Amino acid sequence: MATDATAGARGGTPRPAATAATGATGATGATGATIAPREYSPSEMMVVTAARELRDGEVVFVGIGLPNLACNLARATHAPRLVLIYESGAVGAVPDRLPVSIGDPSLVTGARMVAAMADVFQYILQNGRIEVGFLGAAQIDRWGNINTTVVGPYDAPSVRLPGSGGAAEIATHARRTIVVSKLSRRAFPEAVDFVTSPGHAYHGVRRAAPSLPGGGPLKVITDRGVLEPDPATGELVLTALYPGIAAADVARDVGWPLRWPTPLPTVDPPPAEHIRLLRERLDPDHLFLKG
Amino acid sequence: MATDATAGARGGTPRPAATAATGATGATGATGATIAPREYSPSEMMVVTAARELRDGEVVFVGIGLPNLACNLARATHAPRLVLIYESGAVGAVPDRLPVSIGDPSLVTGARMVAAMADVFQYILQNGRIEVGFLGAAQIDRWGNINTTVVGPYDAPSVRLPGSGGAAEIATHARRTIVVSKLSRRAFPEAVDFVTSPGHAYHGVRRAAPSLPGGGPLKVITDRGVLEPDPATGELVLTALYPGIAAADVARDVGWPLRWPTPLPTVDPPPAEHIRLLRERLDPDHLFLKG
Amino acid sequence: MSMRDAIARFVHDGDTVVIEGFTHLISFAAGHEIIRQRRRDLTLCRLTPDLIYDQMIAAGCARKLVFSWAGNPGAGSLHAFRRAVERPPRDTSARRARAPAAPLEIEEYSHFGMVARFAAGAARLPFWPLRDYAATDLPVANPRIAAVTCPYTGERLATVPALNPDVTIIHAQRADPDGDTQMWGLLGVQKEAAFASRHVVVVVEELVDEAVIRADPNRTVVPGFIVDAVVVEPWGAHPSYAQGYYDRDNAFYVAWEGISRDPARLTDYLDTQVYGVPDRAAYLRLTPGLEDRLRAGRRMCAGVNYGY
Amino acid sequence: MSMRDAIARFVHDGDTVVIEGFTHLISFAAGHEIIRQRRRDLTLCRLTPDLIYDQMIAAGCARKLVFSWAGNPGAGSLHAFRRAVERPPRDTSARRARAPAAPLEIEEYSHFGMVARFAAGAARLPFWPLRDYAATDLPVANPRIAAVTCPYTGERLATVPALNPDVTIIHAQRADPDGDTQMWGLLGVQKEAAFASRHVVVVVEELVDEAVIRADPNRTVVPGFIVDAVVVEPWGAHPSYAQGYYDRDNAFYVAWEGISRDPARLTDYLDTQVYGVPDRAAYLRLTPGLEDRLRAGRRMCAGVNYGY
Repeated sequence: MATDATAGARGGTPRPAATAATGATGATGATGATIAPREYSPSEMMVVTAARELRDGEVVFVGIGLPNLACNLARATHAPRLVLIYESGAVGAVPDRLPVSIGDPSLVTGARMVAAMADVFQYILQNGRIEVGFLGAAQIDRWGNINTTVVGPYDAPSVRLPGSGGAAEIATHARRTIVVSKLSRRAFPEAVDFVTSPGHAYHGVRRAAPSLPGGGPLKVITDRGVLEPDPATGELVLTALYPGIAAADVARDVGWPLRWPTPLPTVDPPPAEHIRLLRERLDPDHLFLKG
Repeated sequence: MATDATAGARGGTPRPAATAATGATGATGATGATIAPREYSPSEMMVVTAARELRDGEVVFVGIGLPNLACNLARATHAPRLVLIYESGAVGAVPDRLPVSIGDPSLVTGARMVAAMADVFQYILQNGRIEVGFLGAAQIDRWGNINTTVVGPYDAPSVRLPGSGGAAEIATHARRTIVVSKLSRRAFPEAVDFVTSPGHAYHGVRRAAPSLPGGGPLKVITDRGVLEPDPATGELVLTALYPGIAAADVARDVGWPLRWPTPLPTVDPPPAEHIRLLRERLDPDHLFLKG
Repeated sequence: MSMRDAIARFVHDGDTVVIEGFTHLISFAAGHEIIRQRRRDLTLCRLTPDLIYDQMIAAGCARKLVFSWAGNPGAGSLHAFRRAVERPPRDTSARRARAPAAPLEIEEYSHFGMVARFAAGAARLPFWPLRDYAATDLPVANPRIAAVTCPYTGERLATVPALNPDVTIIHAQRADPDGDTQMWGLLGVQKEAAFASRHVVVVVEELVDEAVIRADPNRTVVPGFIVDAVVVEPWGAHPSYAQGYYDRDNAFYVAWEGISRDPARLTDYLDTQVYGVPDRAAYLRLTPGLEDRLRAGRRMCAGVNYGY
Repeated sequence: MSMRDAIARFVHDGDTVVIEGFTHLISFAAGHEIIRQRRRDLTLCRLTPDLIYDQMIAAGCARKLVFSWAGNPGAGSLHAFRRAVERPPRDTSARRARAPAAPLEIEEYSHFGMVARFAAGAARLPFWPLRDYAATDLPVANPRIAAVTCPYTGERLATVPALNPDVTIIHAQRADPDGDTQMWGLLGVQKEAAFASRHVVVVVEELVDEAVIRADPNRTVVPGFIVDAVVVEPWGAHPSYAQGYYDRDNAFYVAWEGISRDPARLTDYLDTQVYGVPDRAAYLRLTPGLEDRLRAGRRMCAGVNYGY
């Protein structure tokens, strides 16, 4: 039960070392030298870290921005047979420009299939065919619940966010959901203002099939390190740091007493070749890799 | 209630003269001379009578055989803008040969649309978009219930018929269902062995929306005359005779005490031009107009 | 039928109106004409309200918005929408300044929920079941999200109610005079929205002969027998796009962030580009070079054989 | 993959097997290979059992049939099926003579019911709601037809349970090596059956380069990521047909009435045309002139522009 975990102090009772982000694909090495922190940006590190989560041949539900870049980086390196599906219905897109929306025409030209949205949500997503779903988050809380709906009360919000789109469905059905979000106290509160997409515990009750068949947000990739749910409790704990970052740098911007195992693994820095790919081929105008 | 009607004796208490078959479209006249009974077959008369039920522009769910010929005759005469839909998904077909199955490729070449069957049944038929549905019947009973499933008990039938196909849905949802069936004691029992497609009363309960939104079998076109449900009771009564036929000729082959109004209208004989169209253009090999 | 006549005839004050198209094929021409004809108290439904509903909200057409993702895809916010629903705390003067002309009621789902509402409407079922919304706050915010119990497994499944609009307006690449409509590229929920609707208006880039439709019947998405009017309006989807005809005007979507954030600029936009023109042809003339900038390149596919 | 290998790998004794295709694109090649490999105790599901399941029933492959219309379209009856289920009264000798090798269990729906079962399976829902079966005997004959109450209107609606086959086999005009499958003409319920299934085997007239598929992505009905095997088997649907490739062999459908009515002739047919040949190529060689008689004429449609 989630209540077991709330007593855990910062840095105490580390979760058993689950697969750290570095363990996923062994993306480093093959392409040679890695580079020092000052030679890549936090956004680039997020993209490289997200790309390492993808295995060749997987079916990925992807959005625009950093997740799209992560998928394209994975396709250009260790996962050439990744199948990208956009909620707009484009399957197996090979855009010849960087799409600025998930409905961009470049996602259709040369795609493998265009599925109607009724089929995307019923026959692909709800059917359990999506292995990895990417989500952004205006807020993500201690239990992995995601808010993209409102800041403040629902009926009188101080900031009205776009809402769910397909996010609730992705967090419900994808076998693994990967959240990509920069750290800040506002973005990582103890509890979100509104649960748009389900995390690992809701009002103290752990997620479970059949109503929540997917794995939920199993990785939260930030600009300083990676958070994962404690398998015992569902609480997000810090499981890996980027090079040059200390755990306290992460904990400072997280709204709950963050825990981590000792020793805490460090994510391999990006291979120089991956950074070159991102800058020269995948986002040459730095549309998404600004910070 | 249906039980009110069972007391009615043959020929007694005629139903108020609803639209007789001849009143539907005024198909005669415009094209000139009609012809004598010996110059057309019972099947031809059935086709001509069924064609008169169709109004220009209507959306018709049609099968193979006599209904298909009736639709094509209507299109060639008073209803050029009839929209034909086959349960196979072909919409607006213009076959250049007489299709022998509702899945014939000639129904696709040059059609307006091919709809997947999930769309045919959900978005077209259940949606209430079908104005007229045609059905055949191995058996049709006093209350318009149709059997195309079994002769004898369901678990040990003496004759196993094909089953519903889309018939149950047509009789449920089409605004008007037209049954085309030759008279015989076997085909017109007091009660069918199995209710495949709903009529106007089931175990004494009259059909009603929302579970049965369509009109049900509102015309039963036989080789000797036309039966229609008594609006008060749902019982099929004889409402029109073909030229040269007596009411007793119909009643003899119907398994319940058949009733009819006095005077009983006679259906106009087919215009010579319609018979010519059927024989020379619509079924030149007499594939369906044998008897 | 002209767009003016189609809107006059099929869109009335108080109606539930759907202009569908997911990023692709959004009929801005219809939205602008609705604004020009000053329709009021509309219930506007769309998965993504997009710029077109932001404009219609700003113009005072909407009483209620039914939606699942209200952003400016790839560019920012829909600020007219946000002004209509946000209530900044502790700053009553700002709150008053931000209050919309008329309050906007909202009814919110996820994309799947909206898709399912249209599917139920198209199938004339009162509800649609989906496995969704467990452990989220959406059913709290929207009590129309309910549940049924599966008669086989006992599982509780979420439901959404059918959506049956008064009118659905869709843009497509081509149709014949009978309304048989073909589209390609992203298909969104147009088919479901059209079948769910009491009336359907199709706006097309090209009116084609029936023979063009009949040559490739699998390409037909909406059959003519459910279509009430065909409006021929080339470039009628701009700044949205029509695959094979013109590209999305991403620059305008980016510019909307600044325009919609500033009520004065938004009013100026409506005055110039909507109220200030009588129709779409005049709208296009306001921006010389637009067609040349966005006209689609050529990526023809081969045909297939329908013979037997 | 060869048909032999695909059937060996994906069809096992006791499996629930679907060969779909409504009149069009029925994979007789797969059915014949299942007969040759002497699979037993299969639960065979199809809207229309058609000749192929009549043959499989006659060959003893089937334990159970799940269906909605069991006839020989346009020509008569499926007599092997009828012999397996009919019980003529008062004539026990005839009854014994007509009894099948193994008793055949049946589970019966209407077309809509079968479509809905596949749709539920494809959507991974345990049931599908439909407005059907009121005042009919079908729910009496088949207790798996149940009901739910709409949470909004209180209306009772019929339900059918999801159908999730072990394997679905579909025939299509073309696919690429990854299994992205395109078909045109009548589409039946192939998409739903494929998505509902644990395994999917696609049999095609032509294997094409990925570029052919990618040139017209709206034509793709089944994506490669749900396909387990692609079998290239030209004329694999005969005596069914493939739009644009060959016509339906109506003469054979008519002849089946006589063949299937007579158990001896049926046995002879299986011995000669199924067991007597190793594969589809050999089957075709048994009937010289078949291809010339049925090869499709040319009715090419034009392509469309996917540029932007």
